[in-house]
Amino acid sequence: MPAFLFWIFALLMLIFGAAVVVNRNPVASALSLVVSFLGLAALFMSLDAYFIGIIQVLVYAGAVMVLFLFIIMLLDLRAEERRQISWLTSAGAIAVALALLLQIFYVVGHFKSAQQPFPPLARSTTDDVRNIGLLLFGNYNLPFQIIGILVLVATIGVVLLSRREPR
Amino acid sequence: MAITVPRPNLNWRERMYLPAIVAGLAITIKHFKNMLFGRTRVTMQYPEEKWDASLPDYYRGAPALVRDEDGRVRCVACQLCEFICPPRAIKIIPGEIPSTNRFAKVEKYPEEFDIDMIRCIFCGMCEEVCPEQAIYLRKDYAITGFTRADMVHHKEKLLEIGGVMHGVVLKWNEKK
Amino acid sequence: MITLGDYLIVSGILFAIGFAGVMLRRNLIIILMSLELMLNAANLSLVAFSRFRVLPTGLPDYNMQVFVFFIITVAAAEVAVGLAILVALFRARQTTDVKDISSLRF
Amino acid sequence: MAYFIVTSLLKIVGILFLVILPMVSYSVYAERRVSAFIQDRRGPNRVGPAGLFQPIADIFKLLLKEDFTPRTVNTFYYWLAPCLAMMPAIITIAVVPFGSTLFGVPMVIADINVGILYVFAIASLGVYGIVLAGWASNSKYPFLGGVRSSSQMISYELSLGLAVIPIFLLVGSLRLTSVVRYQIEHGWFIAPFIGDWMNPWKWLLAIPMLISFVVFAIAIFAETNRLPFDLPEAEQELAGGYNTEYSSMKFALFFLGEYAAMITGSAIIVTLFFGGWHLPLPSWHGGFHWVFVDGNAPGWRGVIGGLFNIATFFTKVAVLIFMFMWVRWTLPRFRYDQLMRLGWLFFFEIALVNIFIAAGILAFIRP
Amino acid sequence: MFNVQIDGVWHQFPKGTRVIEACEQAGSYVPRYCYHKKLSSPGNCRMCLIEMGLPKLGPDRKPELGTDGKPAINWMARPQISCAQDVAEGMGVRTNSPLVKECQQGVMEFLLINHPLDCPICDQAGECRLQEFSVDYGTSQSRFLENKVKKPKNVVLGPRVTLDDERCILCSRCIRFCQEIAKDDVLGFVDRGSYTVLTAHPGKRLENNYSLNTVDICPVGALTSTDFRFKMRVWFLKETKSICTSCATGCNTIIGTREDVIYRQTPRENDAVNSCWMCDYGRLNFDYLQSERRLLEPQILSGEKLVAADWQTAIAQAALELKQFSGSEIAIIASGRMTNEELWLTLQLAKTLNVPSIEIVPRTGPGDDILLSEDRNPNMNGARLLGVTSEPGAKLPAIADGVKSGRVTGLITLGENPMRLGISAEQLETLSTFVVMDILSNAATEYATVVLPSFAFAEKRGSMINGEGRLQRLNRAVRAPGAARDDWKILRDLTQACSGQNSSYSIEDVFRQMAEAVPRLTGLSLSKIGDLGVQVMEAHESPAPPVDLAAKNIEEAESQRPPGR
Repeated sequence: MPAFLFWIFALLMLIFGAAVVVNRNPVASALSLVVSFLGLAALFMSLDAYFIGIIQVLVYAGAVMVLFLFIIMLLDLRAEERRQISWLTSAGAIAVALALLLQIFYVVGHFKSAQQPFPPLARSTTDDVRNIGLLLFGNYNLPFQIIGILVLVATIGVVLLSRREPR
Repeated sequence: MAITVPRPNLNWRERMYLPAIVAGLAITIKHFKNMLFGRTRVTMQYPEEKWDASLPDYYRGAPALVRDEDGRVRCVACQLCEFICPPRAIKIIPGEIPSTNRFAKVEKYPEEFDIDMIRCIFCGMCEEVCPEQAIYLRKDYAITGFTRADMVHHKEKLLEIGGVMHGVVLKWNEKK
Repeated sequence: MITLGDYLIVSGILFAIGFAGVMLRRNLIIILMSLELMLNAANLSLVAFSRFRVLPTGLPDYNMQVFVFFIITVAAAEVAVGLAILVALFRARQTTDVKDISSLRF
Repeated sequence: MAYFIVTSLLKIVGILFLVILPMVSYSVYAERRVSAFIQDRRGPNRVGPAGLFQPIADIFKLLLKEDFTPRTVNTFYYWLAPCLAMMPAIITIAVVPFGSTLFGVPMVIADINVGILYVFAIASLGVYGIVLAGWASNSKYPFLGGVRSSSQMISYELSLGLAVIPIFLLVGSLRLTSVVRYQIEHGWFIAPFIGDWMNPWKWLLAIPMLISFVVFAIAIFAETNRLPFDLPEAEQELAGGYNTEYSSMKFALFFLGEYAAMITGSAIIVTLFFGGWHLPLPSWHGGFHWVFVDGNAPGWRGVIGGLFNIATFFTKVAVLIFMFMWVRWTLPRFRYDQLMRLGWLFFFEIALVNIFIAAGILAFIRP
Repeated sequence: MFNVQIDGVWHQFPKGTRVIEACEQAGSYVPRYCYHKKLSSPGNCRMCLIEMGLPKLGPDRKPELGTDGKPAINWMARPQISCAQDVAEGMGVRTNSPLVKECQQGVMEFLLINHPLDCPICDQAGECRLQEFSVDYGTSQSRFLENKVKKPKNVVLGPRVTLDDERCILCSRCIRFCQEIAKDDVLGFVDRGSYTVLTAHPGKRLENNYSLNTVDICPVGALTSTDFRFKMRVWFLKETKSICTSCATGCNTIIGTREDVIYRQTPRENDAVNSCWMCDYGRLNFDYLQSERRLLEPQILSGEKLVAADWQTAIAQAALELKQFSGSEIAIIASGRMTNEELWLTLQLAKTLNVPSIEIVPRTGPGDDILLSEDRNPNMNGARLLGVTSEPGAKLPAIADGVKSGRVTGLITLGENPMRLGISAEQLETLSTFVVMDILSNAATEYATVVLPSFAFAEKRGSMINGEGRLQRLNRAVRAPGAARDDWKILRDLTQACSGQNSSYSIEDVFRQMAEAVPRLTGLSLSKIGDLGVQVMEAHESPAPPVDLAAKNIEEAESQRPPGR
């Protein structure tokens, strides 16, 4: 993938990611997050992970964020009015985030492999999906089933939570 | 009183809905087919064919002002139609008939009489309320114009549509 | 030339943004979104590593992609539960502001 | 590389401007004609012969109307929404193979290995246009339309995705061209037994495939907001729903987006169940047998074959579009709770069970 | 107190109450044409017939008691008119017995015999007693087959009143009004029987200043106002309670408007001010609201010419110009036609600018003993009470001299024409700042540096104190044309622009501030004034109106037109 495409999608993702945090209006935040996820999906594709990229769009942009939007609209959340910002908390939060960033920069800077380009891939005879699927249903069979149970439990939990209390 | 319509009890076949859906699709495709092959002929092709000849007597088209046999505008600007008009389409500016006029006895006439045909709903209230039998709903139904101003019928236009009305009560002409 | 380091740094920045969002914002729904940002930052570095570690067969290391797949699944479940809790909270309190939801029971 | 880019661009431009967009506007015309015929009317018959120039007149009318932005809307999103509504339907077309080959160029814009997932992913973005339109209009009916749309989309995407899994269990690849190839070799999925009448396995396979088709087609109806599932725009109760506050070309974009989605949906159904661009022709060349033409034949036969395949594909799409219209003018709209019940308690389960049936057939009975 | 039985229920009424009034108070309305409570009762329409009875007296001259323990009543055989009879002890009245109903139907039938059926062109239609009672008490058809009597139509009785004799039902209210209230005996009946007509005495015209009250009290459409005739049907009129601002009397009025045009003003009953009447002068004084000369948008002097500006610019310009002077260089000429709220805000403006010379222009005219006051300023007492002036007009010569000598370089006139003070156009031209707030343009407006168009009396809310010291309320009947602005808002904005401080946001706020500062107004608010007003000063507190210096040396360059057209 050409370098400029990487930077375009990376910047898209970061700028809209920041917009999620900055925007006052929940709907604008949610839409920024969608765009950010689309950028992320493009980055996944640039790493030859087509299946993950598409799943990213399908699950996040297509389902999770629609759910977010649905909830925002259902609760009719309006733009927050400007509140008094607690400077101490904000400064603390930003400081921690910056420290985290510095740490990452430092670690990546001292990580030898990080300076190397990606090795070339062999031309695959089978689909991405098939390879992942084989692993998923082979090596990771048990975790996969556990995840299935987890999703089931989550579904039941959501149904119970969102049921109105009988009066 | 609220009436609860009982829901029909459906058997399992009916509850599948599929036969009903297929039956419905069959009906519509039959209509489609008949129309396609020109076997159905229901609608009237409006600009070419018109139903002017078969308009019923009670048809309510455009409202219009009428004159009586003496050529007097029957309206005396009492403004009752302006009052009764549900969409407030009528606007009247009354005037006084000069004493030299042969109808000076009537004293009052409409100086301006506008009906906004964009607003008019052809309800016929004006005709019903008129104490002078001066306004009638005629059979004109295709009222068109290029601007909103065109769609306002002024007095002249209304009188042109209305023409002369014969055989109505002539209460201002009573003999001495 | 794009290196592994670039991806890792981008992923790190995204994580920091998400972290800042969780710390700074008080709207529960935005906090949930920021959490998603952080999870996805992790996904990005995982996929980058997966692409970097090419197996002898010439294919990327799919183990990490499977891991990402799991993360996405769990995150979706987490969002569903989180939003359900949010709706329940909103019904009780008519607010999504964490400052207003400070008591242990309703 | 340059050759690839040029042919891709040609395909994009050709398919978009020569086929899809005219098809969209003419499907609007067709809709009006079909509905008129079903209701014993004539439909548009004034502009040009049999009203064939009606779409052009419509376009001019829509372009010349006042583009009105109400005062209370959220302007940015209000303008963004129509664009978002039109876009997904069009970019989904990219992965659908609409012909075999022409001059050696495969007639698909992007033959990617996660084809059907791409379709679902992009189709699921279609809801944003509607939700945003409803929200940005700052008006109650559009808002209700938007909210309805978001939950409807989520509910029916599940059945949509689950319904096609049996097909990919069979094909073993998510690539849409592979699906078409498989059908050319093994018979169309809607009726795999055709041409192989004596094979009981094919007959058995037809059961899950038929269920797949029904569930998938119905889910596509819901995804494209067509009656009987057009809850988001329900004219009678929501006054047009999410597009109530729109006028002029912005309204037209919603309108065209809906028809583009319908075309895309038909194209995918054709690809998945009706053999794509495949149509065998009867031949008497030394006794009766089926011949199959495609773009791989040498010389002018290849060109004719390629063009014939493209024509076949779009004819099938047109027939399916007629199906869409036929259903629309026959069935009444569902109530909202009925829609949800149908999606979650009926189609979702059917699709799940269908996967088990198909998997069982494949695992235990496959010859 | 007398015990009176009305329709079977016993009530108590003070001595001297008319039976017709007693019935009304008891809730049984008796129809009437000739009877008017402010006039004498001739009893000639016969519409108010009732059945009446007196206590049945026993042999001992004591009332016999009925089975219910109340006095039994000896009903009279024939009906009586209720308007000419006072209540008496033990009296019984029946207002809806079969006999009374039959009488009412008969009287209605007689009244309608010669009455033309021209309701569609009659201006009284909609408020016509004949229409109302013929629905309530009459029969639905006419049995009259003969020809109706023809009488003169369209008779010009006077400059403002037109008579249609055919519609007259000979109730004589107008005759009695002229004799008893207007003290100008001009009307009378001539001829006999069916041919009786109302007319003016030979050689006389109905032209006194109260002639239009006859139109108000005429129960049918016989007397019509020439001004209002054929202009508008009464059922379209939106009625707003307000007061007349043409003199210090402050008659209570009802303003009839339709679509922001005033069609008529009629008196509203208020026994403390104007009884049921008002003068023609005030009644017809509303035409100037639609005048050609109406100022429609704020203007500022730009170079040599006045150019239209928006309000912000005009106010900012005025404030900028005024702030460059010290207070002693500015003079404010306020008006006695301003409401209390506006005068109060004018005082605030004067305080902000430190202006000592602020004065009201007196305005007088011939008055009469009935309603019209010599003082033609409606709110002179308000100006006195608020302390805008102690002796109206006293400072005017000083201001005029100041302008003439050049000592005053900034002049603010509020609804007044400085030329009335003898200041000439040349002198006005020398002023470096001349802010005019007015309704109509006049000769002086041309020399203004800032023109601020304001509201007329029917366009604004506010309060005024009349010559008797009664605080009354103006209400808004129409919207002002163009960009004209409410006076109090202009003054508030001007004060704000000069001082930089926010003050009030509604006229109620202004009144509240005023009520806090002025002891006489304590505890009052605009809504507490009510429709009938509140007495805040004693009548003897208002001295005779001051001499109008200006009236002699300038012709009436005024907005108000003289009575009569």
